[in-house]
Amino acid sequence: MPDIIELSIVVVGAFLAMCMFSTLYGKSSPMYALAEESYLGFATGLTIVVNVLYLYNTGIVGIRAGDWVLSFGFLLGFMIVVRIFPKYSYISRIPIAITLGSGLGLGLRTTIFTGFLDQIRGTIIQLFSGSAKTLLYQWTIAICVLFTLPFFLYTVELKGPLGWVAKIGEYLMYISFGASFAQTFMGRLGLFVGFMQYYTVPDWKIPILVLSMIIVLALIVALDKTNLLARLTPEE
Amino acid sequence: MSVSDEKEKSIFRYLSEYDRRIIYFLLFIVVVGPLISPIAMPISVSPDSKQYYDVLRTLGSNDIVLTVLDTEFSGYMELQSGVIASTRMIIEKESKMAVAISHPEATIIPDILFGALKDLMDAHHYTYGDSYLVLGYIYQNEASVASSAEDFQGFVRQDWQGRPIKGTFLEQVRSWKDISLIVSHTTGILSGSVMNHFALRGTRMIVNCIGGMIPGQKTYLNTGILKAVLPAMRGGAELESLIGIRGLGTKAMDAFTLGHYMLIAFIIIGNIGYFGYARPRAQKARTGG
Amino acid sequence: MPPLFSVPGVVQGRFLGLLCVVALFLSVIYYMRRKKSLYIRKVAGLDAIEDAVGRATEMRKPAVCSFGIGGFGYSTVFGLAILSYVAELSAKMGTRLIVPTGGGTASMVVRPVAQDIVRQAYIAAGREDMYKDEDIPFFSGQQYAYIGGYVGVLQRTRPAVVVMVGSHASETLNITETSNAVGAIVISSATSVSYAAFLTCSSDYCLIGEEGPAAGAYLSQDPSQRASIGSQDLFKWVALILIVVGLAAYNVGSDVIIRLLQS
Amino acid sequence: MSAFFKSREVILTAAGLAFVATFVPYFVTIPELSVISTKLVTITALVNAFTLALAVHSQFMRGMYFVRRRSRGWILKAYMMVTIVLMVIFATMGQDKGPYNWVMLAIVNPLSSVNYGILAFYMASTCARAFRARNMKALLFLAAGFIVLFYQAPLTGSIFPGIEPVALYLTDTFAMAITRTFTMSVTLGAIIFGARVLMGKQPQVLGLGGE
Repeated sequence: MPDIIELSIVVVGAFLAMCMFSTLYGKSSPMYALAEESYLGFATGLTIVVNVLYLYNTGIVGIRAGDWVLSFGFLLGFMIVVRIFPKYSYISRIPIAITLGSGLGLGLRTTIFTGFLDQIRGTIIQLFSGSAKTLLYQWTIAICVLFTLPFFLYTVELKGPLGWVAKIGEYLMYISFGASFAQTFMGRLGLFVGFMQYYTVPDWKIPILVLSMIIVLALIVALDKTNLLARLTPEE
Repeated sequence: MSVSDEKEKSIFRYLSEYDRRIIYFLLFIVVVGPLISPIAMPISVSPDSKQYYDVLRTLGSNDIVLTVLDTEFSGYMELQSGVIASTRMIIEKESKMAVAISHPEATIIPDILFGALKDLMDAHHYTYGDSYLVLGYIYQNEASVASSAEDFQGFVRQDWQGRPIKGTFLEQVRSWKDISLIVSHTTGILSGSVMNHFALRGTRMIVNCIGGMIPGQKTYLNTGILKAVLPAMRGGAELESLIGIRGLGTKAMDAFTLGHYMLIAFIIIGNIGYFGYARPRAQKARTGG
Repeated sequence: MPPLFSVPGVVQGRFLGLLCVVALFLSVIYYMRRKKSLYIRKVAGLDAIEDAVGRATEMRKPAVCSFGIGGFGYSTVFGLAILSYVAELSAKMGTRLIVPTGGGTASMVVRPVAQDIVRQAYIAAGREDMYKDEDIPFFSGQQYAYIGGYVGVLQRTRPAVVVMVGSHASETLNITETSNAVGAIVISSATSVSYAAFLTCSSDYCLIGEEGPAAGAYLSQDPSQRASIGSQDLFKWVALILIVVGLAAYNVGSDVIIRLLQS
Repeated sequence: MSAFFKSREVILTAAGLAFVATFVPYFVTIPELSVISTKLVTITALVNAFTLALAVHSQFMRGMYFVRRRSRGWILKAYMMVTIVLMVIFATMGQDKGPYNWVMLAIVNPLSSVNYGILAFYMASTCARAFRARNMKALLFLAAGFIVLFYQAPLTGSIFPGIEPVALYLTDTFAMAITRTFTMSVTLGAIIFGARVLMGKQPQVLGLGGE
């Protein structure tokens, strides 16, 4: 049997989880708000902890180790915090501009390879050698890429032969959307199954899960039928 | 219109416009039911999982593997069978392993993971410091990934507990070149950055990703940037089957099967309702009937 | 396969990438200087924003717009460009605009910019009194706490329109389905196929592929700005030609294009 | 001095220089430039961590707004603010065990998992609504989705092994090839957009909208 700590973790977790699931009922409820604010509060606390630790471990420890350049991070950081006083908020524009510039630089420097050149290179494939299956695969890939790229042309009117190519490209795109949707569903179902597994293994957790489900469902239905749901849901 | 027509129409209408909460309720039942009372349906192994297994099989005791837990705790729920099975293989091959984390919620995963593999680790004398290290939440952003790829020693000075990495197997890791394999268990937080800063330079990288990421990751697999992709929980179950264990992934497959079949049933029902009610009604409205 | 050539001083295998980015930048300048208005295909999702905000005004319900949960990458920044347009419309029409923020540690630095955008839009429309910091809530640096707060706001305020663009990730479906359930028009953006697959089903309008990043230029009234979209198409033609020539060459035994792309 | 910070040219120059400092070192073989780039991204990450103060300040202000007005449910907002403080206190008491660990296991992790796992429900209802053969596009969408869904049920592979090649054909060719086109489209859009921002054509995103 579990100790009291473990038991409390499962009881509180299962109950709050079911409160969160109550959003599926389609109406806002105090149970959902309880779960939402609990998560929001603790998650913000977690964000504070993570960032303060980052400032310490990367910033302070780094500066102490002689990496004085990092003190610019603190200077620019203070310039941003000045925004708390709206009158001086313009001071924060420089650190924001630097962050934005380096963010774009960091992203764009590799995306040209992974997102463009490598994708062209990957489409240049053998179309006349290999097994029947390989040929089918290679031709399909080449056709899909060549037919869907024109669909993404925005400055040319898609009519005539180009229009037909783009139309076929659009159809091919919908086939891929269907396949992709199904794959994504598998993933999401996996998340839910995995979560439920956490509350059904080992066996002693099962009654807690089932009871939490029944309590929250009964509560929300009862509140809804007695018109208390709207009156107890927080305002925004 | 006859009475039977009226009745038939109302059935189609129901099939077309039922309350979506019915789907929600039934999905709960078909998932929780088999988890409480397993059926043990058989499964097959896909080529993707086999490829992933083959990459892990090439590892040796001199290799250094960087395992990246690039997931929230919620994502771990889907990835865990693949995480445990992959780590099991790394331990069996006695390769050195460093665990890096890219989300604060994942910081408690190493405890759960190594707890689940304790017996195997004891059998292979796989000990902390000598065989593996947990670096903790070191990947907060792309900047940190870039730093570790370029100057590993400058970036990683200590482990999760604050103990210096000097004197451990990680001392020989200077940059991306010294990592034999990256195993990224990912929901997509920073796996793109890891790929850009490590795999694109030449580090071998395999990915155990959530279902929604599979098509995207396959593109990188096809261009050779990634060496293998393990497709989510089902991939985890298949990897378990390849290494001959019955783990969490295998046990979840009944719920998985029933969840999919339920959705297929609803698609069929929806289309019966559409052709029996919604479509004729729309046509009637168009023709002014 | 070895690269076709390498350039001294440039890391091997990266010259062509650098060249492409420089060429793309130059082509933007060229198209914008040409001052010639260009035919641009209609993007239904972007055209629908104005009507949707108008609907919110008529129904006296708020509009919700979010720009994502990432840091200053291009996807967040184009989300901000669309937010700016939605904020201008909301301010002009006197509609309350709610902008949920947070969801990622890296997104915190983007939040002040979003505040500036919304505040300046209301000031420019002479409705400064309508701007409230409380309408730009911060829902922590954790993705799913953010979504909990976002869904809560949607259920309690029941907006008439939800514009969810930029660097959103898997949480998109929580937003679109809840928005759908509360009767809001949903305009979303997808920069990957898997998100496009379900967003096209669950949104009223979905901006796919580059429609998001190009929104700023598309929505601009200035023809030279709109013309910058031409450089995107120019490079798509380049890609098409490279693929066709590369396929032809590769299948007659020449790997010159592949080696060129690795240069 | 304030004119300097407000100057559009200064802001654009700062963004442009930061871009060049991170972008160029990746391409050239000068190790010193790489160091500059790495330091700059670390500095910007530190700056980002500082913005936490603004975000949390704003979250407290919002909470207080509801509490002061005694809006319906204000007690939950007050509770939320208390939990923020509690979490920080708990973290200072140690992260391995104790209350911090309890909160992570009992509250943060389960609720994170719910908000992720709930997507299965949303996908199911979207699917049941959208997978209807209304026209050619919808029919293709439905057919491909149906086959892949059917294959993905682990039992199907054992009963109808013949479905595997068809499903893998769909996912490994169509889904993969379209992802490729999509990626190219987005990449080009992103680079052009980046150019426009750095040229000052999207001033709003730098906080210069009202200038």
